[in-house]
Amino acid sequence: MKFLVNPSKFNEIADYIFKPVLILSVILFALGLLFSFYLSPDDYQQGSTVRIMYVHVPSAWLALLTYAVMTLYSIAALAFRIPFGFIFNTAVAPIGAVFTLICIISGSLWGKPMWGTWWVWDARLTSVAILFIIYLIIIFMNLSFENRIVREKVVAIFILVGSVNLPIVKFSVDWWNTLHQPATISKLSKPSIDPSMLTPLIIMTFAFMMIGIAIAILRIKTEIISRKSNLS
Amino acid sequence: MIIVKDLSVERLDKRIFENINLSLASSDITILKGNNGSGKTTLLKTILNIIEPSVGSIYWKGKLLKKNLYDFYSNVTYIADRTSSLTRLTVKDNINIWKKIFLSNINDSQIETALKTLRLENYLNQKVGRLSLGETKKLELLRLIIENKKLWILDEPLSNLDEHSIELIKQTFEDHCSKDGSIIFSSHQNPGIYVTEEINL
Amino acid sequence: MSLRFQRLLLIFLTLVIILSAVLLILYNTRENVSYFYTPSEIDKSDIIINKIIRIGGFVENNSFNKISSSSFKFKITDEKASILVTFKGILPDLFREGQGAVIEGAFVDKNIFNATNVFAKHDENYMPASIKEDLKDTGYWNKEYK
Amino acid sequence: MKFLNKIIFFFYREYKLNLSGFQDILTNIIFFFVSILIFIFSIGPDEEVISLIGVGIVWALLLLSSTLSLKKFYQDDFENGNLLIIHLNGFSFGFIAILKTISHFLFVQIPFLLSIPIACIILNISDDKFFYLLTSFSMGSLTLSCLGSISSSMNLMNHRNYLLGSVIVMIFSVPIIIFSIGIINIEQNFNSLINILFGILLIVFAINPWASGLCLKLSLENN
Repeated sequence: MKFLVNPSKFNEIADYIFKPVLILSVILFALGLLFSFYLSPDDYQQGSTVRIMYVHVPSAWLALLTYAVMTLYSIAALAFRIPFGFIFNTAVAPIGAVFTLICIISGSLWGKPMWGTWWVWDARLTSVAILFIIYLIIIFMNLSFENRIVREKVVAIFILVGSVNLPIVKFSVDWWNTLHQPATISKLSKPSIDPSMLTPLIIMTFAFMMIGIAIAILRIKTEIISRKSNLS
Repeated sequence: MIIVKDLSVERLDKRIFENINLSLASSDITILKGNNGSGKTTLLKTILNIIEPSVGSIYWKGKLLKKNLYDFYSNVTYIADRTSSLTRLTVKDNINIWKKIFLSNINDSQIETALKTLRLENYLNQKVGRLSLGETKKLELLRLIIENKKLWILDEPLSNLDEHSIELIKQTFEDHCSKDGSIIFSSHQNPGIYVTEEINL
Repeated sequence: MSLRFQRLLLIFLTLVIILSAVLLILYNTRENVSYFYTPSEIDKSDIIINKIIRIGGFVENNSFNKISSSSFKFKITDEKASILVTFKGILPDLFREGQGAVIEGAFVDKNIFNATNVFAKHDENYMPASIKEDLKDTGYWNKEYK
Repeated sequence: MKFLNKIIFFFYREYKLNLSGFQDILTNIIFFFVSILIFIFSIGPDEEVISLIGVGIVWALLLLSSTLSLKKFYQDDFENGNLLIIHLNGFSFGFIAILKTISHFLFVQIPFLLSIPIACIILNISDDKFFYLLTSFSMGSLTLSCLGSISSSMNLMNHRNYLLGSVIVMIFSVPIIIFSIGIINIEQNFNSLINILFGILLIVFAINPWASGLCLKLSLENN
């Protein structure tokens, strides 16, 4: 587990697993697309528009997952003085932003046929929009401080303050009976989704995750190298 | 009073200064010498517990500085190289604010005499922004008298002061030491003040 | 009071404040901050004419009739009360009887609600169309199955 | 007893600082009223529409005007070293953050609170709505001050892109605006909404000293 914390260890593991992860993600994507377009049935209500779900739901999960991991790394970096947390934050913020963007675009594409509008100011949608803007602010902050130490720590503090929005996104559907439907797959109850639709969803989620990890590895390595070289 | 044991501070993996040792008893004066950017201000800030030293520790009255920070702060006056008085207000307002904030029990006559000696008495109702650099510096140093704490930490107190004022500062330093206070100050010229210890950065 | 004790006291105080605030919010959101009213919540007495509100519920079965190509009349119910709704415009393709829907508009008079737009509310069940056919053949399928 | 005096005299200094620059507070209020006029001219004078969206205009402009004075929080004291002197005077950084937030509330938000009645007359907002607006803003303004303190302490060392501070305040104030407008528009039991707004105020007020304090300490360290 050392590689999660120590940059040099991370480099070793990263070189070792980068190729397989990339290949795996390509395979998973191919499989996922195949499943979601041909092998999975139409929904009894929505017909084929449900297939957008196979992009919308994984990107939503991963957007929240990346933010949660960034929060953990910020806590580790600030409380336990692990510098790798700062490296992780600066490297992974854009990836989270892209996932949130995919989630918002696919969501509104799905909303038009299903709900009748592109966008409705609904609890879940507003909180996801706020999450996207928080990601943007994190990226802008990384660009606008000259002093590296201040930049890292202020970004970490901002991530912690912004993490208040995370539970709001997660539970916004249950708190306010909003237009967005409640969680389909909650670990506790039996998921109210048919297995034949669940498999492409799971495959696509892992495909997204693999691509995210591959890009994250690249960005983290460049960040480590840039820190060693210019000690800005 | 203050004992500093082989202190060193690193900033962005660049060592600013290393194993500095200093022991300051009451009625001592220490001068930090070194050209610009050699870490004088950083050392002063480390002593003030603002900057975390990477190696070494500082003791105040025998105990670790971090432990009795409150007591340390109630006995120290810090004057930075920048003018900390509020430039939009008049000299009188500034002095008034300082008197109130530091709960100093100094009466007006003492301030009058101090202003006279510093030749600032006829600028009382002028805005600090209009004073010259030297005059604002003297106004800063007036705060030493208002707070009258035991330990003085000064950053470049003698910069842009004229001959007369440097003489005056020497005088106040000696008075302060005679009343067994102690002083740490940094300067890039050598002012010819009697100094018990010297640190070259 | 030693410094460490003061620091712990502050941390403890902050956590107590945050915890009570979260409980306060959770308790209140549970209550009634509803994005829309259900038909039973709107009792006939305090209807305010042409004040824009949102009503959510199910489209009552066999209450849906098409007046012209783009104007419809149907009833929104939540098994306790039902409201007659007139609507001009394109209905989302998810909209059908027995389906949840949220409508936005205003009351024209005592019991006719003129909706300006209709959102079909999708519940969280995903089920392939094929299974729906089998269920129908075997008679399990009943009208209320959402 | 000594500590209490120090706090009182801290506010005396803030009072001197803000009241001497009286035109700061006035410019904030003038900005508020001029932007209301601009809204009225752009929307057109008919009473019906304005009274409908009046509350939204007032709240949005109050938010914008309170992000105007972010620079006055710590930036000036930080640059001329007063922040360090106040810290050396015995206040911890978290405590300085609380005092600064309260002083910002007193010297910037209270004038806005007083200017709401006039704004409501201009926008002919009905009386009961005016009362709800007052209650929701009185709580919302302290939350905005806390958010302002957090965002301005984060942006002390950020010389290039200072607008980020107001973006941060605006983003975190979305729930505040949602619930305050909710209070004003829903006539019946709105005390649950007031409780939520109070809950948000508590959370932000509890987070403020830690977040701002840490950022102040950080900025002083790496100045």
